Amino acid sequence: MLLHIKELTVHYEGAEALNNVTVEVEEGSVVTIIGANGAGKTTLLRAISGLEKPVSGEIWFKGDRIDGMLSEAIARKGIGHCPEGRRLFPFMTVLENLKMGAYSQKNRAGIEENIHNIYKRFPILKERARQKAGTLSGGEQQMLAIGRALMGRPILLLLDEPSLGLSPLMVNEIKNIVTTISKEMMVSILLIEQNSRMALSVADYGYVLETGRVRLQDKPESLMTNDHVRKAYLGEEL
Amino acid sequence: MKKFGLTLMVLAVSLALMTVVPFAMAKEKPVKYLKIGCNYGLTGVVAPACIASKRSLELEVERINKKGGIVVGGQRYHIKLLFEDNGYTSEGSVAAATKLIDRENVKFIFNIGTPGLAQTSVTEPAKVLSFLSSSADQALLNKKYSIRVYPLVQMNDIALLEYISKNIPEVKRVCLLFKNDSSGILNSQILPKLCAHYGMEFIGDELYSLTETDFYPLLARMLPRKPDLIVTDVGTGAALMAKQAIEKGYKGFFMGTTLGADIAWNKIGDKVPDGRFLGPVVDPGSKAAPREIREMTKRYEEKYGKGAPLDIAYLYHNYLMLVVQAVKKAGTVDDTDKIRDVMVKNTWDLPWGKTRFVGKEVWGVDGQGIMPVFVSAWIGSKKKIKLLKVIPAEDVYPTFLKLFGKK
Amino acid sequence: MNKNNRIKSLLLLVFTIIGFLFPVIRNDPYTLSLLLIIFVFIVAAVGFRLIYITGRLTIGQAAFMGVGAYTSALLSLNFGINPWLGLLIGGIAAGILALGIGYIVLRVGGVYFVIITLCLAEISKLFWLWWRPVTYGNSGLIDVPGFSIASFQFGINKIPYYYLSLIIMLVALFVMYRMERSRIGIALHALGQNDVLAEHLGINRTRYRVLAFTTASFFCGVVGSFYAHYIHFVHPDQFGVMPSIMIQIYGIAGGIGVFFGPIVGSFVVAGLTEFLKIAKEFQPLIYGPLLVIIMLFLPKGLIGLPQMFFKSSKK
Amino acid sequence: MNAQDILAMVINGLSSGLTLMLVALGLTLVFGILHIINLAHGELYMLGAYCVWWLSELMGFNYWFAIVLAMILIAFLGVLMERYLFRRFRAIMVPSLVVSIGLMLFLQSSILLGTGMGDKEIEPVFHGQVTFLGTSLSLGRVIIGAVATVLVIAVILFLKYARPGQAIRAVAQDAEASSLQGISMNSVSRLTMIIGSALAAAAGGLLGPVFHLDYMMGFPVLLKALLAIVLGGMGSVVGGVILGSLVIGLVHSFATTLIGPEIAEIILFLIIAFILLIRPSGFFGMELRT
Repeated sequence: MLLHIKELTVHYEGAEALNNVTVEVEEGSVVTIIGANGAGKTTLLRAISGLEKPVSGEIWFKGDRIDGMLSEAIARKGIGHCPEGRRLFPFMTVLENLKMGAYSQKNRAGIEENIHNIYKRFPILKERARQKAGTLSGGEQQMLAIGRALMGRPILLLLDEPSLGLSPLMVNEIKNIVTTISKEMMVSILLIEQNSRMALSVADYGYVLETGRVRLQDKPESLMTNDHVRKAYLGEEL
Repeated sequence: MKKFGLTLMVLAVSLALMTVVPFAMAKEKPVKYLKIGCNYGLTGVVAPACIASKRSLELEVERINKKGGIVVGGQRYHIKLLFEDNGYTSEGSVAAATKLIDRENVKFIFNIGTPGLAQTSVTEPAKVLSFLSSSADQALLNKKYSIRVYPLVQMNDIALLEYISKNIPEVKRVCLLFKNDSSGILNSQILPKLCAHYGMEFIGDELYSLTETDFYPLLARMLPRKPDLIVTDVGTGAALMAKQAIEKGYKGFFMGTTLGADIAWNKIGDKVPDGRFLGPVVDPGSKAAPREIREMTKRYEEKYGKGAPLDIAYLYHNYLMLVVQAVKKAGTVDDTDKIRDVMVKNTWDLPWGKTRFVGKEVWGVDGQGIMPVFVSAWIGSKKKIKLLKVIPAEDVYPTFLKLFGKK
Repeated sequence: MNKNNRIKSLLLLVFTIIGFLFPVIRNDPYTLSLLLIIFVFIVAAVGFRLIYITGRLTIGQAAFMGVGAYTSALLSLNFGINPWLGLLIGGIAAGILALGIGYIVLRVGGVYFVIITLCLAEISKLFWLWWRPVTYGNSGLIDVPGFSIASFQFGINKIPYYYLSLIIMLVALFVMYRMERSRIGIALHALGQNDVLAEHLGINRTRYRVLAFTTASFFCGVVGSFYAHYIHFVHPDQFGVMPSIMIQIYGIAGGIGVFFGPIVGSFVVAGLTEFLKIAKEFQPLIYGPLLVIIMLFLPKGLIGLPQMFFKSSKK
Repeated sequence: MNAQDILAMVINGLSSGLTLMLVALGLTLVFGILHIINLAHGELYMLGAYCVWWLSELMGFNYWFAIVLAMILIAFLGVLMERYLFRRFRAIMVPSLVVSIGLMLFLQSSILLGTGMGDKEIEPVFHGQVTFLGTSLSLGRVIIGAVATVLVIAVILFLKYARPGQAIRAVAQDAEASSLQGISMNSVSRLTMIIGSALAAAAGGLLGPVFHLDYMMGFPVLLKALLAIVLGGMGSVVGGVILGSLVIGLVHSFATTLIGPEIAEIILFLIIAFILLIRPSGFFGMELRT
């Protein structure tokens, strides 16, 4: 078990955002959490990364308990977090953004090689290397955000709404990227999406989060046939 | 808890201070005391002068008391100084004066600086003698119980300009560059008249803020008008200004008109050619200084080390000696009407020289003590103040009356 | 009205009665002179908080005290205007100035507003220093007349001044308290919580902020004018950055989250300053660290102290 | 008014702007990372000057060595301040204002009482004047301007190319996102305090011989530095501060020379207030945090 969240309860601005949530991520798998706005998805990712302090519950990563650790330490343990709204450093160049992603890496040659790999995967970033991140388009920014998260050579990548605000073409692109990362780079992924159809199509396992609780969990195929999921998240008329 | 280590340490130090300080202060036994209140800004802008004055006055009082105090009307008194901090604010000054009068029943209050003038609203109705040190012209105005034994800016200006007009004939064009305190304001009012009196041309005045350190822009404004003499004070700021003026190519003279530290003159270092900076000061530690002041300086330095205080601090020995001599002569320590009467009607031998009281023609009351003016020049190459001349008050006062008496 | 509120009003009543009876119990001019200055600063500090709840932190309130003080003092010195009238005119002058400045300045938020108000305090001080033909600059205005009723002159002892400042304070506090508890107050709090949301709820941001700013500054002007006629002396240094910072310390150290915070803060911090005067020139060495310690242990201000005890006893 | 006079005004303005820059740069760095207005920053400048006085006049060290040593000592003090005080108040501006005022009072008073009442003086190392385009300047100021420029360029290069420098910029732009990259918030804020304190100390040490030592010398400089950084855009990492400081110096110089010294300060403050109103994020607000 790579990541094990046990009965996690988190308060956000005084209100309960997560209630007794248990989530597991196997090594090498893509796990998705779908849910409506305000269901607590982002809070869950923030809690994993140490940005929110849980009230109760435990988070285990690679056999170590990580809740209560500083977020920078969690990042160094191998959890890459691609946060909601991308959160790039807007006044730094694309290259500098990537280098910041590798801040915990000490090996200079390794960093260079990493940058090289990322450029290979996202050629557009190489073109824009000297440009300020704030001037990129939405899709480019998302690629840079993912690229930056990958620079830290994560074992687990947390993706928060990567398709938000992107054109259908770009959404498809993101889908491919997620698949490639998990299959070729052997990185486990915890994906959060409002675009449930896309999310379930790439995932190995899925959770449905509603008002801070896990309502359903199953293989994507079974979830896709679940009436509740079809009605509430896939927009199908029954 | 380790996080609080530093703060706990600070707390401990503070507590220690809080317990030690009151103990250190309450050691004397009540005999008969002549109480003198000192409404000082021990914190705030004038703290250095006030603390220095506090220390030097304490030394002096200790000496007097050791000799058995003073005898007034057959009764032996020890002198007791009561220091109250006013934080250099008006409300602090009023509160401190109120405390001294109502709690300690003092009849004499020393005060330094302009916001302290606020105390007169308390001292006048209470008939408490208020000893002021602000150059503000209104400080004495119709105030019966206010006394100022402070070298008047007007007197200093007259003495210095007279000396300059007689000995340095090349000075023709005069300008004023002064900090914007009450002395500066006064100077900007009186200098045009004085210059006209001595046949010099007054070419302009600029007052700068007290915290100014960079005078290049100001000098770029004034120097093109080609002054021969820049009138200023002798404090640190003015020394800085003088230094920068010379860097900017100024070749004329400087004239300081208030008291100030001798060390401040060191700022000019070797920049000002010898004898180009004149002022109404005397190096308190030098042979030129009056004997009492010289001894005082020695005692101060023995106790508190080098770094002599501003001579304004020593000025308060004038006040102390005035009170001591006047109560002896009046034969009372609490009839302030009588003491004031005796004070202003006699001539006193004070540390800074013979002093008598004048001012009825100007302020409606005889509250201003005038004393000799020391005309000195700075010998930069030796870092020394050379006394050029001591001009008795009697030589200066007639001119003062002629120019500034009530119209 | 719930129980908590009843206890609060009862306490208030008790304190008000103590305030009124104090000179009878203890007619000590010195204590009275301290208290009445504390009252002056309480008004300024509560005003500081009134502006703060709309989400704007100001370090410039002493400037408006200065406007009130100079307006009233100059009018009474030059035109013989009665100080009682001057009290009102001083307040109105400060209020009008705040109204004008507020409409421009309050659009700016965050740290920029802090600095603008800092500028404001410094400008006002520099202005009084510079306008020498009228204000006498650094020499200050001397012999500002005091209050009188018919032929009775205030000032022989402190009692009339004490009552006057007590009444001014109570009126100012009453107005500001009612304002905060009214519908306006809800809008002000909403502004402080969330600017954008408040706008969506139909609250005109600038107008409400200006209202708070003007009210606070009006009372600052009134107490400033009182200050001038009580001290009989006005000096630019009393209305610059440092006094503004003192007002802010009273507010924050007392607890800016609660209406009574600045009141407690003024009493405790001013009392502390007074107590520390025994240390003479060493006072800042203790006072400074004490401020640091208060903020370290009570980031929400002194008003949080009872809460802290309450919490720890509950555990 | 001829070209010569205008040139003189420009040179005077630049010379004071350059020295202001060192204080302002540190202040803005600390604000950008910790989001507090450190009102005691001026005291670090004051302490720097006194430290150099103590080391060079009393201990007899070489002036330049004394400056370097003072920078280290004051940086250490800055680390202590960050560790025990400011770190707790990161992004909590209200109590931190009171904390920094308390600190300011304490530091001022300890210097006043600890060094005696008399004036202190650092013996100038450089004597003589330089005439530059017809304007006379002291050699000391030219050297200070040069050293200040070198220091500022060094800081800019550090922020631009060194990894810890880039981390400072990253934290200033988005602290949370930085921590997700494994950047340690605490070490960045410590580093910032070190740079800020050392720069302030350097400014104090450099200006000591030119101006005078005074226990209250910090606050006026702090006020001007605050103006410079709001002008440049608060928290702007480098860009605006340099321009902001120079503009402050130039406005002060021009207004003083053309209109007069007292009104110049009023004009200065009015201009800043005006600029903030039309450009609330500062005139040169470029690298504002998001």
